[in-house]
Amino acid sequence: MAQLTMAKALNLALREALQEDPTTLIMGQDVGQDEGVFRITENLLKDFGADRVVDFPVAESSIVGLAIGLCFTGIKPICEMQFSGFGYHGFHQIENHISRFRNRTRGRLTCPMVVRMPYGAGIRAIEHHSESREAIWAHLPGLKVVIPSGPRNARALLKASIADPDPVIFYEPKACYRAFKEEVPDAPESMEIGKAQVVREGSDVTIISYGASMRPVLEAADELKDEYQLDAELIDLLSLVPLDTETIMASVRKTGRCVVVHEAPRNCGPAAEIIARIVEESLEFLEAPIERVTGYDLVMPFFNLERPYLPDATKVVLAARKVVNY
Amino acid sequence: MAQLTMAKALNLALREALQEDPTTLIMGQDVGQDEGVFRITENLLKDFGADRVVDFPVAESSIVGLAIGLCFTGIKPICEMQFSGFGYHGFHQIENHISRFRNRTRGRLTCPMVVRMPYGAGIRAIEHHSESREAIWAHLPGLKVVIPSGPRNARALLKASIADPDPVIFYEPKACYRAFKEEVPDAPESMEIGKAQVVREGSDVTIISYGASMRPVLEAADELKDEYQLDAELIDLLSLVPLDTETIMASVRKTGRCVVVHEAPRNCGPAAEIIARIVEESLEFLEAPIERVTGYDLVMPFFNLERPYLPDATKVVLAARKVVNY
Amino acid sequence: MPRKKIELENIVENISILDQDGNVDKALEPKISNDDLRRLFRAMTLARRYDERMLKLQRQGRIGTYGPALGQEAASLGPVYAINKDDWFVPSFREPAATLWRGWPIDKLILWWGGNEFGATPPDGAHDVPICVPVASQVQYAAGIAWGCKLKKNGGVAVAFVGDGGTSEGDFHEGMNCAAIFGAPLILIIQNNQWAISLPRKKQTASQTLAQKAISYGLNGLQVDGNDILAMIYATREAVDRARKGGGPTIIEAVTYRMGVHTTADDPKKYRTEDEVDCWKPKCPLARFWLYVKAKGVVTEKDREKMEEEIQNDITAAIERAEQYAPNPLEPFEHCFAEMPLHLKRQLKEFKAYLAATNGETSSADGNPENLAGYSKHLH
Amino acid sequence: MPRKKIELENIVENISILDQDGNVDKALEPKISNDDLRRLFRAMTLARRYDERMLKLQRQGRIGTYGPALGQEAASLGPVYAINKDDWFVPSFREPAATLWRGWPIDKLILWWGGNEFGATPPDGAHDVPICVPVASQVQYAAGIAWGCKLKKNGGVAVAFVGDGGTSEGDFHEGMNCAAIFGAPLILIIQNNQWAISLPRKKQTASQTLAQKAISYGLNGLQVDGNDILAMIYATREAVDRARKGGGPTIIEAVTYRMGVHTTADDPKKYRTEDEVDCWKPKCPLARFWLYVKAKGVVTEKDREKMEEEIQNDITAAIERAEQYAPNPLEPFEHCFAEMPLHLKRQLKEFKAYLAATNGETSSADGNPENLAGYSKHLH
Ligand SMILES: Cc1ncc(C[n+]2csc(CCOP(=O)(O)OP(=O)(O)O)c2C)c(N)n1
Ligand SMILES: Cc1ncc(C[n+]2csc(CCOP(=O)(O)OP(=O)(O)O)c2C)c(N)n1
Ligand SMILES: [Mg+2]
Ligand SMILES: [Mg+2]
Repeated sequence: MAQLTMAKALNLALREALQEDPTTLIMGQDVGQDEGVFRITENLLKDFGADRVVDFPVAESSIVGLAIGLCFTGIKPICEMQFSGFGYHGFHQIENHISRFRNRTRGRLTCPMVVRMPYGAGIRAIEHHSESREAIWAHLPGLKVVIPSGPRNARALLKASIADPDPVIFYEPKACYRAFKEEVPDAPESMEIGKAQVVREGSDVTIISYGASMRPVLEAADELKDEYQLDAELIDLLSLVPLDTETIMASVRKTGRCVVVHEAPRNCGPAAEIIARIVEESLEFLEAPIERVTGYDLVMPFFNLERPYLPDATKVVLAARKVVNY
Repeated sequence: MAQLTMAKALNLALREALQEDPTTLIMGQDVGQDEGVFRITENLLKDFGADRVVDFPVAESSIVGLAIGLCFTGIKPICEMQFSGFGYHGFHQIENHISRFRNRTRGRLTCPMVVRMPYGAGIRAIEHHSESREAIWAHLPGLKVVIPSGPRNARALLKASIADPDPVIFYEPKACYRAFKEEVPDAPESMEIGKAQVVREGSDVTIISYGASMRPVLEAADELKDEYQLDAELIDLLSLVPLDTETIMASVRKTGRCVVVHEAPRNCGPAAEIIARIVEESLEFLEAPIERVTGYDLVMPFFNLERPYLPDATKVVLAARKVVNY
Repeated sequence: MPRKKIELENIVENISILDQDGNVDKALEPKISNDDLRRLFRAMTLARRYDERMLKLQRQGRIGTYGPALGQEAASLGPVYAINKDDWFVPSFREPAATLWRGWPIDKLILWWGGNEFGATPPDGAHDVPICVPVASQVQYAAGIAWGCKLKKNGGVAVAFVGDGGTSEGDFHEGMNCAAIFGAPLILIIQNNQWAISLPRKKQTASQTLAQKAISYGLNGLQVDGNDILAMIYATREAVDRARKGGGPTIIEAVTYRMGVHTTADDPKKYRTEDEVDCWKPKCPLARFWLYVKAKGVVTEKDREKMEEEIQNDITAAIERAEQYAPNPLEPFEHCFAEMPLHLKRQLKEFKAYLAATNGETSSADGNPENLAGYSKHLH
Repeated sequence: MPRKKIELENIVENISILDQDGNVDKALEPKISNDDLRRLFRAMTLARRYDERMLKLQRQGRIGTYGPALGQEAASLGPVYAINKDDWFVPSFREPAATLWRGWPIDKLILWWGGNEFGATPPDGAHDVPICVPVASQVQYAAGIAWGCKLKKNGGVAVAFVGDGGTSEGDFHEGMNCAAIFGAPLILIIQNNQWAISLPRKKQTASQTLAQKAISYGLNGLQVDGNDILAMIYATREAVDRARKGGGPTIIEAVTYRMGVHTTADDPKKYRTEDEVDCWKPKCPLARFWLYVKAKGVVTEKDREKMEEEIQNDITAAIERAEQYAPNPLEPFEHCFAEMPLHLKRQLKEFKAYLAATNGETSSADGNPENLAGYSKHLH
């Protein structure tokens, strides 16, 4: 057991993968000599060599595009996009090929790769370094979309994603990389992709979120409890595809009230999907409209203004109280 | 008044735009000499010359990327992506720049361009020529997303999109290009972007759709009426951003029951957003869960199998009856 | 410090061996066994006849839109002849000659154009990728495959194809730049058939040749007569040799011509002259190769007649098999992920209920009933 | 038909005029008025001092991450000196020298790095685009701007910048290929500062020079000593001349060096040696230009001292103005579209309610309270 940041926990998962599976390979900009701009690949070039940890030129379409070919030769690429904001350069390779090869060839040629992308705001970074676009990946059939929220699940989910036979978009909340530490077991640990976690039980309102937004959600739950005697049940989705609707329904059927929280813009975002599923499966249990605490449908402001544009505890508390007092 | 196909109606709108506004320019693959692979740009090169109707190399990122620069010099580009399936090559230019320049420069540099993209299935075309991904564009703040359903509104909406001061993704249901004709007035006609149309009034159930799916919806409405004595109210959205929630709410509050139909995959798709908005604004009026008749969350099958994978009248009727009989 | 010209390490060369009158440059003539010459000639003939038959099937409405490769048989066949079964073949969409050579049954090709994923499914153990629709995107995975061979140290190389139009795409540039950096054993054949649908070669790029784009990646460029199978084999062999020895990628521009339509949805009369097409007719790769094998005595007139007949029969039999193929309508659900997740299981249930409700028939928006009887047998 | 070398129409040349010891190639020396030499020297000095002060501000936490351009002043300043105000300037992100020359107030630059769109807002009437973050994506709109100038027949040209690393991107390739096809009056300066964060030039591409990539687009390539402002001006003038006459685009590789960190978030010791950096120190563009203007008698030691003082004062004043700037928190709503659509009006209402509820204070996930008092004044 060690107290690790998410950055260290991800590094641990990568190290384990390189150790356990000789077919794995890490590729991305500055992942080798520089050990990643967020130091997620610390010591890996040194310990595994330049054939396993590859410094890539500034060509995102190629990072994922070449990874497809590596897969066909039996290599398991773990790609890093330096920031999710540059992952769009490879959007066509992901949509046109990575998400489709299994279906196209009826399982003969597949793309069991992981594409790690740091996403989200909160680190006072320049433009294009702060948005959240997980919904666009979740909308593309054939991709899994996994989003950890803390050191321990980050490590376990990254291991599971690397082991997965299908392409996984692994969205890392960069604001959490070094924000806090958690006990992470020494022994390798994995988690099933597609299972949400009830991180706090409660009966008054269900609050559903994932990734970086889990922190304000936890803060809000404390405030709801302390100031308003409200018991919120908190669900950490951990993956958007597959989405664990069973856990969602069980909770919403219990509380009858729900708030969904994410940084991504609202329109056609993950919260919309969650609400649609709740309507389909549990409408009769709903005692109030479901509130969305999300990014606005705006271009993310430059960092000097970003704070009030993000979900925070205050917004979650306002929404939860509105739902409860409906 | 002339009876025109959507292909001809779009051609008319383009011709009018080139005539009325000397700053307009059409650019895309094979739009000149070949007059477009769907013949939407028929006779335009001939009548307006190679400086106004530009044959572009096979470089989609450049079609939209260069268009940005043209905008800055006071030109109004009307871009054609040969198929929406190749628009993803320009995804990064659209996300990183086109949707953002106005905000970035506080209105000093803007991208008042139109990007036309034929989308959807139903013409027995090869892979990548049949999917619907309007939701990914709708999710990006700063873009408008307009989708006509018939010749007359196609012409009027394209005119409005060209006149719009903001970038518009103009998604054309290619299955409708030549499927039917409609009266289109001789005099120039425009339409406000962001207004839905109630194309048929009814009181039993609201069916919301847009684009190519309007045709099976109309068919279904007839069947619901003829076979089941059900009066469906049909809403043609015509634009996803802005979304006309006022028209939606008025109808759903009246009928209490709703089905949303589109070809795009379900997860995080437009229907999810519509349902979320209904829950937010009109939950108490809902008498049944809202049904989604959409593409499945699958890679679109090659064309020999595509038919049963598309929304059709049967699916809409099944869903509407389920909602009504709830 | 006078202004000075930089001497480039890279050069661009032109290669042609067998001319349209059957003359051969003996110094460059590649060694090919008589048996192989016969097989190659048969393969080229098969590709030509297959194309012709597909155009007919398309006119009869028995397949969808078809994109023929008439006139490009040598450019596509030569390169794959120069590699081994275990090497990789990465096509664009105009390489039926190469695909058939690699052992794909004719029915698979027909079924691809008939709208079936079965036609995109490589045969068992094949190191082949199916047709790629998004122009030039295959260059990226081709580079990845070649790089993978190098990392795996399995001695393999990859031969990949792209069109002249495809060189305008960013994927071409990035893929080749990366292949060169990583020393990937990749041989990229640019099938310069002079047109990208209606866009002539001159309007695709302002560069004098396509081969010279190699210089951008620190590579030598080769411009080869693409209608000359001997030159294509010679050039590819040289590149394969170098690649296997760790010499990295090569770009070969095969100068050829798209004799037919872009696809059957296209009318080339709108954008090119009959004269231009006529100019290329005497350069036919099949006619030229015939002169060669005939002169060598490797294939006689009689052999050829027999060959032609066999080929037509093979194609006929393949069409029959293809037309008996009934897709399993549930397969898209089964192959989206390795294991079907819950949401797809639910959507599958919905889909089955729909199929059941239609009793095997579904109506389309344009009113054409489509028989689903073939599907319903898969429901149980 | 022997194998033959193709003679290429394009060549790659090297240009350098003013060496590090102050020697000048008189044959190539560009004509520049004394007044302009003084202005240029002041501008280069300003850029250097601005960079130094920004690094300090960053260390003091008064701006965000900062990406300095130390050592690249000549490569960035020379090209914009060679164009007119009405021509277009399209930067990457390492061109403060050029941006300041174009007339952007220093405070705007500071505010950009402080996280304010105000810093990305071009001054009135400027034909300038703000900093571009996604590497090489600006090549595309630069090509579009230049093409637009041609279509509008307004005689304008565009000077754009990209890094060495940026040449690996598809956007570089597509943009330059299109610019060449359309004969766009674009001058693309590749600031080859030898590094793309931690990736050395050699690992970015296997080509001998970056200038030779021009050959891929049918252009001549120029490799210029990027630390020599005279050579940069000479080369750009030639390219601008040609472009204005309809001769199309030019690629200029400016060979320079990133003397500092990639950004303040980066530690170059991890990937490059002090020796390498030391090698470049004597090549400093500012020191070199100083030798030149001093020898010409255009700037005296005394002038220089005064200049330095003025510059420091200007920067100090700009920092003060920048630190008084309070962003209007509602602006993101106002500038997403020309007219605010209904859904944003509703979200704005929600946002205002939130701001009101926080009484001008909001707490962050990491517990740091952040004062929003500055914001609330905009609420009424
Ligand atoms: C990315 C992409 N853009 C556009 C298309 C539509 N399209 C199909 S073939 C083609 C022309 C390709 O020309 P070329 O590369 O020369 O190949 P050829 O058809 O001549 O074999 C185009 C534009 C496509 N398939 N993919
Ligand atoms: C498309 C994209 N990918 C990645 C990044 C992250 N990034 C910022 S600068 C940089 C290196 C750029 O190198 P170069 O083009 O040589 O410019 P320099 O920083 O040396 O000025 C990278 C990879 C980015 N900004 N944009
Ligand atoms: Mg071609
Ligand atoms: Mg650099």
